[in-house]
Amino acid sequence: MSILHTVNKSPFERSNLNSCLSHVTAGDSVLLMEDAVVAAMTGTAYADRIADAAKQVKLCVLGADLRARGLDPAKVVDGVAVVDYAGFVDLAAANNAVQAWL
Amino acid sequence: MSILHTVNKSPFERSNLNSCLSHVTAGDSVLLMEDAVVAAMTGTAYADRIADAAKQVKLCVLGADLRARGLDPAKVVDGVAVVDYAGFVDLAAANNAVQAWL
Amino acid sequence: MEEEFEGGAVKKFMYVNRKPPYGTVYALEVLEMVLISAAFDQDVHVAFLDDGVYQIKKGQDTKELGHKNFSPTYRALEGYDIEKLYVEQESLDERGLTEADLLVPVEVISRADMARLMGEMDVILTA
Amino acid sequence: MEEEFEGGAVKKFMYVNRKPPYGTVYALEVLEMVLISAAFDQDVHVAFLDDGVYQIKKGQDTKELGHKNFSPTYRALEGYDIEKLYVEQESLDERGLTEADLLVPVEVISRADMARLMGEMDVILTA
Amino acid sequence: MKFGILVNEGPYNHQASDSAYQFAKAALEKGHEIFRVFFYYDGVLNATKHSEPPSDDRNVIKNWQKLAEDHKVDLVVCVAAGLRRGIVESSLAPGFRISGLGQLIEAGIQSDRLVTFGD
Amino acid sequence: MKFGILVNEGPYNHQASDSAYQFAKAALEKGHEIFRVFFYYDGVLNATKHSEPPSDDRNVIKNWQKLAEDHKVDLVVCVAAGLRRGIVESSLAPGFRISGLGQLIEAGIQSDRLVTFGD
Repeated sequence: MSILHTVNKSPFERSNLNSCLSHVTAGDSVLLMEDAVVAAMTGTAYADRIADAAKQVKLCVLGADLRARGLDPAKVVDGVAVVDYAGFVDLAAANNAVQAWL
Repeated sequence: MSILHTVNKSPFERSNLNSCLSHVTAGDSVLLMEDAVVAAMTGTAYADRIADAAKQVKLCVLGADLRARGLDPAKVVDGVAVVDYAGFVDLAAANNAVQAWL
Repeated sequence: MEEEFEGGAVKKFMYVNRKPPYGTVYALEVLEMVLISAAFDQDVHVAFLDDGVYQIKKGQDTKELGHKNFSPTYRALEGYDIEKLYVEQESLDERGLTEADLLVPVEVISRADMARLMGEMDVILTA
Repeated sequence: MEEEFEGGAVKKFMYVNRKPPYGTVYALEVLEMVLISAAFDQDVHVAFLDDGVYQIKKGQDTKELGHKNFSPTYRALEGYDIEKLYVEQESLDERGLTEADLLVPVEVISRADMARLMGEMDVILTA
Repeated sequence: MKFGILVNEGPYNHQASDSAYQFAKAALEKGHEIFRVFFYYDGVLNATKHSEPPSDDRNVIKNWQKLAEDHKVDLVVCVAAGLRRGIVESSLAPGFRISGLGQLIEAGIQSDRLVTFGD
Repeated sequence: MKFGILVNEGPYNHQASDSAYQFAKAALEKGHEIFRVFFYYDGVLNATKHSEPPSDDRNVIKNWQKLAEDHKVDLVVCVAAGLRRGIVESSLAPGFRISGLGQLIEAGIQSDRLVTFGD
């Protein structure tokens, strides 16, 4: 049993991502989407937290949301995978349930 | 010149209150309303931050929003004043501008 | 904790509450969702964590706001056979609350146990 | 920085942007508000702090989302005589951004100076 | 003193409109004037005539209408924000009117204080 | 695989409805089935027939309608959430239908995965 966790808000604005990351278990996946994609970038005050998380769970980010915000998918934290909407669908299918951290 | 700052979200959920408190200047007032009233209570992980802030600025909380959430106005952090909507109006009138931290 | 899987259609549902009541409508409309789900004979779990623990704080009085005080409805869930209410210990602690502050009987569990419980669910509904 | 106070009707307006673009509509509709205000000959200030600094990040490309890319409009503000754009240094730093990442000329100021500037305003609009 | 009020969110989903209403009522009771209430962003949804909340809850739209009736408060809905969200002339409850965003800037200029309520 | 989709927020103010649409489109393109899209909370506002966004932006409501037309996707609006917010039969754009919250629970039971999009 595994969960795909989706997070859609910036960790600078809300606690969703922290709360999500403190409730993941081995084998889970986390998708950063919408405003949460800012968390995936290198160089931010949050980058170390993301690098750590990427060692525990499969960490993904939506490329379309990165590009919309002028963020370069080539500069995401090591261990974070950039996916498209088809990849989002695959993640939802590959896990047993999807939990949105709203 | 002084500002009434209003904050309406819980500091456990959002960074609004932190952001507000790092932008107040001497003589300003801060009103905790709606979901932000949870920050006014003693015993929370946030209480020390509030006690410190109450030494720098006039810190108020809306009693109606406390009571709605089952929070006892008698148990707010020292230095925090409980006000009603008429008190909110007075605060808005007493300062030169009102800034909502949304 | 054993479930009746007759008919093969019983799923584990969890309703996750993470927001305080009244500032937004989510607490109320999640509760309406929980009540409806009672009619479907599913295995219903209701979780309160983060600011969601304020939803079941005792002594809510909304007269001045004009909002409907829907907190007594949590006590009525038992009558709909919805009895699996879970509250996260760490969320209570951070807010200076204890089980005695809650208006309905719940099972208080650790964050780690909450994470494990989430992992057993088929459907997780959040707002 | 001196203002024309002829007629007595010129007020200091500040539009405070603290949210990223596209996840919510606020950035776009605040921008529409800023544009309208140009017609009123007020003393307009536009501030970007916290996640608001992402609104003026270079290189936004919204084709895949289907959203309108409204970021070029920030560059058009100058044509409306809206030239007082302020960005908070600490907000850039926390996000690993520098002035070179921004698509429009701005004045980068410290958090303390931003707080002082807010204190000089007559009307502060946020979303 | 003259107050302008900006409501950024729709009814029920957020408390913003309720808080704005309570503030306006308290200001009027203290003898202040409400120059205008402007509804922007999802705030335009407060003007719908089709809202029928459960009878045991407050009626957010009726609260505003009564305030407008009793105190001649000017309730203005942003035309552009309304068009995005499906609030047009035919959807308006009595007491509200549709106009441009300039009416908000004017409220900022004419009022002694502009107070914003949002999410 | 069968997907159910829950949309918690209205059009334009939040990206939730756009993200849900992109997810649904991608799932259909990969050969999956969308059992139902359920609109709850402010999500009911996606069903309005009166929305007229600027012509240089996407049309959120039309996107859903076209998906329903092309793939017979069931678009269901919660009756109780709609009544609060003024979304009733007469406000509905073609392609949407109003029904009870039970339709969401049914989508949770019948779908292999239920995916939620919100604020």
